[in-house]
Amino acid sequence: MLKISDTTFGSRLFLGTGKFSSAGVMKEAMEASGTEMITVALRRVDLDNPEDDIMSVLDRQRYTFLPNTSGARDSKEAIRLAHLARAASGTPWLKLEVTPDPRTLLPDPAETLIATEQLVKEGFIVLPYMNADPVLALRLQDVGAAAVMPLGSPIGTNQGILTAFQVEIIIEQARVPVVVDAGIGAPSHAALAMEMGADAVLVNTAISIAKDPVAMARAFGQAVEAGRTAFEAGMGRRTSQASASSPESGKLENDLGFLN
Amino acid sequence: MLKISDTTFGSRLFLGTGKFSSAGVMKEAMEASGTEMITVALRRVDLDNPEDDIMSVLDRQRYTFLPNTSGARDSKEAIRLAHLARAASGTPWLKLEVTPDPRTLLPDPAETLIATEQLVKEGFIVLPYMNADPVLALRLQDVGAAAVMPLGSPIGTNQGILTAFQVEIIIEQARVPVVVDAGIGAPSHAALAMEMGADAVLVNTAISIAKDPVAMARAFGQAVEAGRTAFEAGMGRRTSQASASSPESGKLENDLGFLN
Amino acid sequence: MLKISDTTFGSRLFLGTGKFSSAGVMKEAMEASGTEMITVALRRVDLDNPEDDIMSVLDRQRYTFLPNTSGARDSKEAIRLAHLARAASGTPWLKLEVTPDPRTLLPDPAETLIATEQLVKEGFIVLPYMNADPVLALRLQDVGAAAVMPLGSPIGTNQGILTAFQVEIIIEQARVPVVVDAGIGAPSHAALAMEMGADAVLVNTAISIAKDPVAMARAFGQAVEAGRTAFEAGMGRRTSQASASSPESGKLENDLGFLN
Amino acid sequence: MLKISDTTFGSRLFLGTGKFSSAGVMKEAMEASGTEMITVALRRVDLDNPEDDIMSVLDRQRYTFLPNTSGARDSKEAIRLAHLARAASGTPWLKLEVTPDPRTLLPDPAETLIATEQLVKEGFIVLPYMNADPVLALRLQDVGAAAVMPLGSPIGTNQGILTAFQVEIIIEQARVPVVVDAGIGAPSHAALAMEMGADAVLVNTAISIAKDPVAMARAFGQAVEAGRTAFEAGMGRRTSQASASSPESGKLENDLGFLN
Amino acid sequence: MTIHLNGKPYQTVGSEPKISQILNELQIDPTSVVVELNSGIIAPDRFSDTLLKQDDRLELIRFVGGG
Amino acid sequence: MTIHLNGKPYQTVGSEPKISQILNELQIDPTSVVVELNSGIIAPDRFSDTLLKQDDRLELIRFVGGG
Amino acid sequence: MTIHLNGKPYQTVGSEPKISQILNELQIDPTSVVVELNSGIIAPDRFSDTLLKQDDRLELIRFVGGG
Amino acid sequence: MTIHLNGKPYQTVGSEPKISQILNELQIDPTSVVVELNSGIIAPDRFSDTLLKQDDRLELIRFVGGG
Repeated sequence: MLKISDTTFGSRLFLGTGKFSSAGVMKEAMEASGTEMITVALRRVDLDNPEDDIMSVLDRQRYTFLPNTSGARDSKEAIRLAHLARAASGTPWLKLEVTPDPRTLLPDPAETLIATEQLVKEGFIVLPYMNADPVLALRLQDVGAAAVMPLGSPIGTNQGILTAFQVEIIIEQARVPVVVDAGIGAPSHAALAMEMGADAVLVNTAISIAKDPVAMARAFGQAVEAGRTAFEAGMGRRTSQASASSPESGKLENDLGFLN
Repeated sequence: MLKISDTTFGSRLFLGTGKFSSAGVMKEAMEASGTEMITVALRRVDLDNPEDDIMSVLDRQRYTFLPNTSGARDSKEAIRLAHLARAASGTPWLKLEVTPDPRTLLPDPAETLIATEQLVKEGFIVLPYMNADPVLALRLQDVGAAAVMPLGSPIGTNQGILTAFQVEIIIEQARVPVVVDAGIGAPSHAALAMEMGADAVLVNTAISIAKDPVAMARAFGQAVEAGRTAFEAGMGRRTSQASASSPESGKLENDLGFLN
Repeated sequence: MLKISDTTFGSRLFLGTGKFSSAGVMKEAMEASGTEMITVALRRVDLDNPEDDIMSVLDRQRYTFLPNTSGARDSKEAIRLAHLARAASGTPWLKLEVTPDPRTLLPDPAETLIATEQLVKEGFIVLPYMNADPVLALRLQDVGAAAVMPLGSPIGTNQGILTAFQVEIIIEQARVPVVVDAGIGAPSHAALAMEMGADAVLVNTAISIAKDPVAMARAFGQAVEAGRTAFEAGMGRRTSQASASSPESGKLENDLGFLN
Repeated sequence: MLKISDTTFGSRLFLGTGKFSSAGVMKEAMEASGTEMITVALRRVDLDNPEDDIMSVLDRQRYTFLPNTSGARDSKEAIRLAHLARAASGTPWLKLEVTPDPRTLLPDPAETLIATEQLVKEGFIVLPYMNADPVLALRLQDVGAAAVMPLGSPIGTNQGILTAFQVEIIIEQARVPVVVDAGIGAPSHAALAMEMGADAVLVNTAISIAKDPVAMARAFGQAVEAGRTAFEAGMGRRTSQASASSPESGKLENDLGFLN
Repeated sequence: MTIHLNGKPYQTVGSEPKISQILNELQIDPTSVVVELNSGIIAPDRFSDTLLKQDDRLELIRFVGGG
Repeated sequence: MTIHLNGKPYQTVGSEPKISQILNELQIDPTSVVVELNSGIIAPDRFSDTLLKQDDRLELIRFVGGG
Repeated sequence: MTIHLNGKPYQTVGSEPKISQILNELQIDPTSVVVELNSGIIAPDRFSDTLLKQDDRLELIRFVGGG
Repeated sequence: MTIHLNGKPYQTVGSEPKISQILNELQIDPTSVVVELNSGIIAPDRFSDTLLKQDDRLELIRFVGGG
């Protein structure tokens, strides 16, 4: 059972809430996915649509809310957003994002480390989004990150886990849960992350912009379960040498000797 | 719904029966996997264990049996095994394998084509195991193959779908179901095959030699469903350009302008 | 030194002559590449340009000409083209191509095998272009192919050696030279082929459609030499465990103990 | 022509001096490689071999020496080693390495940034070894790094450029030379780095532990030139669609119509 | 009276209005937003007794869909 | 009398035994095997009236686990 | 007289011309092509004494750039 | 007299020897090393007039092969 800080989760799939075509589709997708952890972002109220409030449509009993600091370009902006997020959510959960470059949306390792240390001291449960950097993962754990969220590939690219070798090292060395985030574009990517031993994955656009987001959410839910089950069931090694699944033929004789 | 020849299948996972530790584990794994198609091989009776008969433990109503011609090194041996298989099974279903090289266990394209043409004429439902060769796939369909079974990687290597670009072409051009066979070592591989548009996958050793074959069988069953669902739900393209899942930040101003 | 049939070659780079912007550029590129083996195709004379004759511009003493059978869709057409090629070139060298599908331009394994056997009997030196199929490679050698030419990826795609695992097996089992053909789009691909132990590579469009074909030809010539030299110099294995290039630090003490 | 700080280099291959079997082999390899930039490490004098001094065998006029800070686990140790290196070499060139984890030998992004900023202020020409982290690369350039040295894969693994997507972004955004370091195990890896647009590569163990280090050094020298030449000659794009190198066949008629 | 609301000038109805009045004017459910006044967060229970002054910078923030 | 059973010499109990007798001797359920005699398949309903001769090649085949 | 030249109808100048005449008309160097007449290859030394007849299928082939 | 040389105890020949004497004892070419005394770098031109005291920490460092 996945446990982060003191909370346990029945599902290892975290769901982002961005880019859904409607609140209805989003809610159905959440249910189909089986997720128990939902990310949300903070933005200025759209004064032209004052009633448009995502929290009014979500079941706060059913899901743990994980506000992110998307938009923050440095530790200062991220910390300010963290304070707003706590005030708005009433909880200390935080997905820390510090992305100075709007083009790549890749995280800043030094600023992420500074913000993590500060926010942990302030009592936040911090899950930092990070490049798949094994040393940074150790440092973030040293300053109290509740989990680490290495990226598989740049956000929104659907390229899967291009950072496999680094993620493997991060998992091997981890003292807290490892949640693979960003770039997971297909159920096979999610299953692979779990087979590698990741504790959870966060998926958003691959589901929300699918032609059928609800079916896709179900698919990801199944894939995460499949991957985790396989990890626990003990997968076979890759080899370079072929070996028959049918009984091997022995030395060759006349007739059906090739069967033996 | 998968349809091969005139038979429809509720599951897109085919299960091989080789290398299970016991008949009991095998039966449980079959049930956990949800499969409806089972492969078996032909061998000489072990005269020291005359009662040891796999068919006595399998439910012939529940599963379609797909005898293979494993051990055959050329079309002549394969055709002879096909006749024995039909006599033993009472059905025309056949997984055609012609593997002259015991080291790589890779199939012979020319002999496979010859045997397919002959056996189709004799009324067999032929599913040829083949290298992932798009032109060969077309030729096999021309002579009446009921499905084609391109390999992902050499049998037993668990290396997954190393032949992805060829399999994609085969699927694109296929007029019969495409069943990816051999090398599928993890649920993520099976999910990937389905996401690519394969009609089914055949898995054996990855399940039978897992530490917990029953759990692994369940995992593969889920992964195949997940991959197929994703294929039908319309997956997003891979891109090289990042795009935010949270609303994009606009131009930068004072204060929280970075949120906009 | 590369030897095919009874001819030795000082360069392991074979050059195709298609799609060059001019005869002058083509000749310069040939010289820059260091190649000694040139492929050409057969086509009907363009009656509007009766003087346009590639052979008039090429130095027949300097290069061995390897006519191909491009355009042939089956063994019959390929054999007919082979006869025309021999009549036109006065030599028995032949790159056999049988590609029934104009869309993928992938070779037909069965027809290629039939044509190879026939043409070898007629005294041709046959280098068949083939899918990277290890069993087919063995069969082609059995019927007398002077070399085998497995494809790296579909012609013209520049995707490199997507068929690495099959090519490795082909090389391991080869009794004749292995020439990697098609898909080689960068010097790094050519170097990789040679590092894997291939005997030569054939490159065409990657050079002829480069912005600077002459420089690109030189680059491929260097890369082929580099890869071959590395193969002979004995490359290190890939490992998953890091190891320092600087002397390892020993146990930690005060001061500079970390250096030891 | 490669230019770092105010120095230009005729070769884009940097050579590490670790793990050579003898000073003689090392010198020959340097010459064969064509390199003009050599890395060295600092260690306590071996009191049992007081004459064993690498600098006595190297031509200080011919090569630029790039001392590294290998062994340093944090910015403080790295800065101290930098001071010793400058005192020993008399030059401000420095390859900054901060690797807290002796198992993975991966660099610490935050400590590397701190040490770079400090050492640049002290007048060092700093080339930081770094994880392939695009945002970190920008930050290091902001504080005055003379070049950035992203890793291809963990040091000594020979796995090549597993970090290709990140390195591509780093190159795209770079305002200083990008030198790919670590994991380059074959000439094809070095050629690939140059084709991607890297300014140089650093190679050590792939050469020093080869069976024939001198030949391997020559191979890497050629491969780097080949890759750079190809980059400048304008490589073709990868495509998924095949295209013939021989003239395309037109519509099919009787006779040789397939040639047209 | 003019304040800066979410980075743009905003003309209040009365002078020195309370935050709660602004929310009311804008038809925003007070429980659905977090309010920042001149970079300091204002607790919901102070909305009704916090007066706004000329040129105050008021930010109304809420959760939206994000990954 | 000697026949070749699954590629090995086999001494039959009587002379010219029927296939059904051989199966019986070996305690093999006739419905669980397919029988080849001198490379020809013998239908189950002929087991009891097919006599074996000296040096006949008899193959007893059945399904086993395979992929 | 009409023949089929490289798959297209071709009007010869005279009747029953020799292959060498056709090549000459077309300004094609005889040493640069291989000639197929009604699917049979004609050796260069027979160009000057091989007469073409109505509806003959003549193919003039040569090498071009190819991979 | 005892100093700490490269992290290990070292018995000097005389008392209060100069760095140059130590290098000489050890047969180390002074131009081939960098010297740290109690964590401070000593310039080569001070080797001959820098006296070592009991328990001084002396580090003799030089370049070696590295990547």
